[in-house]
Amino acid sequence: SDDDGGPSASGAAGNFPETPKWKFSFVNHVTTNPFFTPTQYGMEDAATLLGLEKPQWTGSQNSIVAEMVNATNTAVSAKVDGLAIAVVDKDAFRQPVDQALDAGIPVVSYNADGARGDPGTNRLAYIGQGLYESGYALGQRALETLQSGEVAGFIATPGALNIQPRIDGAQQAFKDSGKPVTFTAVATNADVTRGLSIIDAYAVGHANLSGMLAVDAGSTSAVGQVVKKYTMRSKSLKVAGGFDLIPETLTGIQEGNLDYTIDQQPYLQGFLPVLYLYFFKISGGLMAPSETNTGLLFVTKDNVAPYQNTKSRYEGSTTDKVLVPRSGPIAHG
Amino acid sequence: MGKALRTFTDGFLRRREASVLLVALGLMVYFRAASPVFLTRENLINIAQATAPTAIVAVGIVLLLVSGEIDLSVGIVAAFAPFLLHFAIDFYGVPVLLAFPLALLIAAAIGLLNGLIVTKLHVASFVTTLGTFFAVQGLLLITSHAYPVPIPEEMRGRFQTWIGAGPWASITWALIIVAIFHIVLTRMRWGLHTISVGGNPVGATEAGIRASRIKIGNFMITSALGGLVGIMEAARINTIDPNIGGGTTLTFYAISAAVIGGTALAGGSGTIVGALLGALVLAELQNGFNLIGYSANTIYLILGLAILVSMIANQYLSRLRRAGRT
Amino acid sequence: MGKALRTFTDGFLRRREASVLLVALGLMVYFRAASPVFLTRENLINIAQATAPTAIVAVGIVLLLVSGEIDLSVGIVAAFAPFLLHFAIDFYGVPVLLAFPLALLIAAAIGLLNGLIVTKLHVASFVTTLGTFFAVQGLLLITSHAYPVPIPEEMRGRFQTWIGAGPWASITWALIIVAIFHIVLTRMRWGLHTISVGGNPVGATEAGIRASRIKIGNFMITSALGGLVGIMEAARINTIDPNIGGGTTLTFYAISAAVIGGTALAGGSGTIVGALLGALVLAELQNGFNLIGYSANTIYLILGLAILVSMIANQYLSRLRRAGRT
Amino acid sequence: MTTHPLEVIGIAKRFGALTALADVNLHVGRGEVLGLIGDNGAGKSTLIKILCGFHRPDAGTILVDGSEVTLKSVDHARSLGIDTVYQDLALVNELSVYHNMFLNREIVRWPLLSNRAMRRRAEEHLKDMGVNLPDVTVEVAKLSGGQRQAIAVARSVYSDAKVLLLDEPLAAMGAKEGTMILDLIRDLKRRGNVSVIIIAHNYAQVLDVCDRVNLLQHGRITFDKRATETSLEELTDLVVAEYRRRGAD
Amino acid sequence: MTTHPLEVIGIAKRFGALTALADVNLHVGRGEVLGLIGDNGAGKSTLIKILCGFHRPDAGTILVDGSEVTLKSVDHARSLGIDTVYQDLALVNELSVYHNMFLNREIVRWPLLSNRAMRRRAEEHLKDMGVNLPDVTVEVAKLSGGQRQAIAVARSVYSDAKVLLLDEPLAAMGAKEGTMILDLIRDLKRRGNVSVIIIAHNYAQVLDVCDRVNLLQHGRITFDKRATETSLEELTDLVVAEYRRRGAD
Ligand SMILES: Nc1ncnc2c1ncn2[C@@H]1O[C@H](COP(=O)(O)OP(=O)(O)OP(=O)(O)O)[C@@H](O)[C@H]1O
Ligand SMILES: Nc1ncnc2c1ncn2[C@@H]1O[C@H](COP(=O)(O)OP(=O)(O)OP(=O)(O)O)[C@@H](O)[C@H]1O
Ligand SMILES: [Mg+2]
Ligand SMILES: [Mg+2]
Repeated sequence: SDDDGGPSASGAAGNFPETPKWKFSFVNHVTTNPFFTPTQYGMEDAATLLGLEKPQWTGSQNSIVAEMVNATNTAVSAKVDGLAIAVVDKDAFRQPVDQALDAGIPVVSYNADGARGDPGTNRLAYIGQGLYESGYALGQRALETLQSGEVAGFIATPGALNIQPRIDGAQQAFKDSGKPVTFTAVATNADVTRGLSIIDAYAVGHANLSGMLAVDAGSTSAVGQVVKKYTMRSKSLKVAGGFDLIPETLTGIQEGNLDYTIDQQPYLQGFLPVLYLYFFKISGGLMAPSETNTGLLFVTKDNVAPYQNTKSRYEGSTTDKVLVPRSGPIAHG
Repeated sequence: MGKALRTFTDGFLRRREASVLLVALGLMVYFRAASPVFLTRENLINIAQATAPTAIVAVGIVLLLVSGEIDLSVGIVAAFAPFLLHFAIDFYGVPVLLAFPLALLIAAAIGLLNGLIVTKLHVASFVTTLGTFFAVQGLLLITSHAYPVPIPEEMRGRFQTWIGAGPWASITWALIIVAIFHIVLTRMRWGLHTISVGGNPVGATEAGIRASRIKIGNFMITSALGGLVGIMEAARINTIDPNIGGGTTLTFYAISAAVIGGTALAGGSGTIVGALLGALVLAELQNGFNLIGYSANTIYLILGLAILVSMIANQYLSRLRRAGRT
Repeated sequence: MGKALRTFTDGFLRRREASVLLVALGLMVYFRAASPVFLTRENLINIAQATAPTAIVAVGIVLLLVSGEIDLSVGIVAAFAPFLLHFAIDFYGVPVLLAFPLALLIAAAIGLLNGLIVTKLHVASFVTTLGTFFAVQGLLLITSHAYPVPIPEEMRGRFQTWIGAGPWASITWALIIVAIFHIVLTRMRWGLHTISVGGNPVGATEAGIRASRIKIGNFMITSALGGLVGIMEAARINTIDPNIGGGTTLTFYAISAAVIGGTALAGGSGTIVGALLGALVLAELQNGFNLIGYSANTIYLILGLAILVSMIANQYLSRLRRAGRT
Repeated sequence: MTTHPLEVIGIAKRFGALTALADVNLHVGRGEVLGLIGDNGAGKSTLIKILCGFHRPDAGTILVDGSEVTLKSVDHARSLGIDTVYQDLALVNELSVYHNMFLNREIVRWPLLSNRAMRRRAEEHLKDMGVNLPDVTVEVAKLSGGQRQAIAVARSVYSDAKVLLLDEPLAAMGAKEGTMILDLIRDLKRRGNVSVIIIAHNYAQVLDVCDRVNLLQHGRITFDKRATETSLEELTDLVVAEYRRRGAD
Repeated sequence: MTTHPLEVIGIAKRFGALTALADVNLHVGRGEVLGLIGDNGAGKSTLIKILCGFHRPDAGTILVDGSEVTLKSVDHARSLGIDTVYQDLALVNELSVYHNMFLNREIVRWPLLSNRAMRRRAEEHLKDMGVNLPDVTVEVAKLSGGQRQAIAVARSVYSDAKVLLLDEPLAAMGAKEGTMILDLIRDLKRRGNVSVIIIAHNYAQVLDVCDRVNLLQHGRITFDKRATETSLEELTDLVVAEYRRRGAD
């Protein structure tokens, strides 16, 4: 059902031929998580650029795999033109992906791609940065300033597939380093306000923490606030860091309460899959999607300013279309 | 002929479940009009698979609600049961056909614990099962290391298909279970006593009904059904995930299905067929709007409004029904 | 002297809230023994801040439960209210001292809607508020783009401190609200009629009590309190996050606090001071075990067992209390 | 023609297919006690619930002091001076004796309830009715059947109603307490302007206190005589006749 | 010394500070109908609830057919042949008339309930009691007060109990229905080996059906006479005396 059917054809984009108004579907594990707000802008922008319909954003709100499988199957039933799936479980999506491929629907994975070393599915390509790897990076970065002591890793919902691999990765990084670091995973809460209280309590009970890491947006900003509240930088705390770029986290970085936060460039995780699926469709499958590491970016006190001063679609902080100016040399290694 | 039809219509309208059924059918018509693929075989399978787990858990929830209790832990028992299966098979080499009833038995034992605390120590079931919810979640996360595992090799093939992976497997189970417990609730002593215990706790005891036994039994049934759903879903999605059931999500949906179907939170009255239809309504709503292509944020607004409209229609229909009753 | 003490003790033990209070105190003793920092000023602030939001929402929930209804949407109203404040201030330039009551008013309007659907259209409150839960969540996510914003500049400073950011601000609010509604429930007509409507719906109507008015009022109170909590928490965490309240988490905790405090899910009986103590017990448990430093997975097991043990002790104490009553 | 405090004409009420009341015409005069008797399920309570605004009649007219009214709610009927003791008592188990006794006509010193005043008055009332009760602060759930009924009766009898509707107010009362309540009713009557409709199955009591007796049968009033013109035997015959006749076969 | 179907010695029961029963000694003979009278709140219902296994006594002995038993539950008492009509009727509003009538002694054709059989028997029973009821399949919530009581009475009277405890079984019954139930009780007595303890406030009815009358006062049985040896006046005097005396002051 490639070139027949589909809604009315759109005007050609750029040098590309006229195409039907293809509709792609993104299946996500935490549909309402702010992390993926830029992803949704990314997929929307790519679709607009290419004259496609705005892709559907669906899946599960609480990383329930069965709901994601249902959403995937429904999308296949609805005969969408392409699928991007966050493959948070290597086994669950094998069959749905095969079914989609059998039905002629191209499938890529984004943000998560099965387990480490085992994608599990037969998706055409993966666009993103592994959750586990990003967690590993979180730990490695901490190890640059930390040789020993107690480290707490905060996780809002243990067992939830969007963040559990990150904390596993971080733990592994400490283990691999062989340094005398004790790493403790600490559960916070789906409710950010409750999470803050829990991190606060943990800090009160563990005055000699040398590291505080977090693997979700809420916990990360809360770590910053707790560090500030107890002026922990002036005590034994060597390192504090986490994920995502929500405003309070950026404030924490800027004020020096947090050392770094990891930006997984979620915008690209939405933009590129649309692009790849479009290329696949437009070329009759000749242009196969390619594996793409969307990378990860450490935001530190040095480079936090532009994130704070500009609100952009690329970080999710606004819906406005903005041209973010920059000047001067680009930092490099 | 006309009379036979009339008798049939009357008989149908006299049933309590009639109004929810009409709502479910109305939604079907609406979504078929909105999307031609709604009634294709594939999509009906989707709807069936989304209906089944909620409906099965709702069966237990109806029994509990009718007897005046509630169980928040059933969703986490659903997540725990397939891990029990996995431990038994992969670590202890128990054959799958033994491991399966064993897992259900352990699930039922959690229900027994709930029931004993509620009836013997008189702790409210809401807090009791909140406690077991957390405790079992802890056990689950500790033993599973909060990470999914593939389903055991031994489970694959016939057992997997038959228990949940077959396209119509889970809904078949659901229909069988609904049929059995519909009879239990409406045509057997157990059901009569369940209604009595919830409807008039003092009166039931005065009549010599042993309320504890009934309640404990219903807790065990609910937990066992939760366990079954967990294993069924693991088989269907081909993985054993600590987040099957999404913590309280499954429980929540099951309670919603029960209430939509006409079960009162206050106890003493409920219908199991209604709960099945309630689960169907929820599944249709979720599937239909997804099929139409609404995205996450919008879908909640639509879903919320659709629930309100459907339930207002439901009430209106059932008032019509009661008014027209002879 | 001894006699005065005895009278006091008797008077204390006669109160329904006595057993939960003993549990709360028992936990305090236990945690103080386990960790010397438990009773430091900082940690007490922390406990206070964790207690307050649950307690305030629980006040509304108690009123609703006592009158025989429930509200699942209050947690999402809590998330919505600070965004309303943000929209009013940052987009429409409304001064904060006007925007604040405005946000509470809109929150109360959601309660009004719930109440009208429940009492006039006779839809069960569980499904009604499930519907508004989803609908408001949709609205929230659409308008907020599912992304947190910093609190408005105008809010910072005095208002922020006073409404929630000050160390003792939220608990002070909580205590004031608990005190007011404790009096409303136990010493005013509204409370008497709330109990009547939940305890004997037919009887209350026979006595000429207008059940609808009472229920609608309680829905509005609950929603408004939810809105207040949302704004309070936004001020405290210094950011307006669509995830404040965690969907149903806040509601869930509030219901738990109410039930732990001694409110019956079945209606007709409840205590607001008890709910405050229930919230305190929950906050102590969460705080204490985190202070001790249990790791992620273990803490759920411990928490679950602790809830069970505390509640069994609670029941035991209140049976002692009743037996010893003169 | 004199107007009556309460009069109904052609009242009908159906529950689904069941016709509880077909065509009821009835009145009670000022300061009069009207006894309403009839078989179980005859529709007596249904009639009372229509008169007090709880049920809406399917047909018929209600006249209060001669003017037609549509009773919108129990509250509305109350505001017209009509107060009721229901057969099911309408007590809230969770509330104390004195709160039940003043339910929806609480004594208030705004904004608070005057619990002390209500407590004192409740104690007085119960004493006047000869009911011993350990303590008016206990929840009514714990009371005996007769104690419960006494509270429901006190609630209405001590209201300032002009028309009292009493649905089997003595059913659970002991011999002593029953006697005392009848004395109270006589007292109200003596003081003049309170009208009472009382339902009872104990015809001796009915004749003892009532001025007039009506029999409700087949949805209609089929018998209306002054108490002095009838007798225990006539009433019993009227009602039990059918059974005795059958028994004699 | 002959053994009685049911005898109690020294029964005491306290609720908190309130002593409901201080020291009750009572028995009922085979085929005997014992009337139990007393003021409201005297403890009659409490005594009945002890005899049927619902309450546990604080002190005292219960003898069934001469041998001491500890009644563990209502079910246990039932298995010993003791069946009860409670003052609160113990009906489940949500269930139909016939399900209520056979509650916990359902007719079962395993595994299913024999609804048809129960329906038929329920209709028969109600007819025998002179109660008209439109339909035995309606929920009892919708019934009139007397109809409800009839169901509760039928539940016990038609059980195969050896000892029947009837707590004000006629309170809400109409004159006709009351008469018929009394006839039924006489019938049971005539057939021989059913013993009955009946609580009632209508002494005419008590004297009509009972062989012996006991008065419960201040937690004790203070009066025990054969019905033929006492009279309506004596009983009334006994109970109402105090009030009349006070009234005479
Ligand atoms: N809400 C209701 N729904 C359906 N039927 C009802 C309802 N209320 C009463 N009925 C029926 O209406 C008839 C009259 O009932 P009602 O309570 O008025 O009788 P009653 O004369 O008061 O009898 P009793 O002396 O037993 O109290 C009965 O057959 C009863 O079953
Ligand atoms: N569960 C209970 N808790 C506390 N007090 C109770 C309880 N049950 C009964 N009582 C008290 O015990 C006393 C005796 O009550 P009981 O019901 O036995 O009286 P009774 O003789 O049956 O009166 P009536 O003729 O009014 O039915 C009453 O004062 C009552 O308030
Ligand atoms: Mg009646
Ligand atoms: Mg009694």
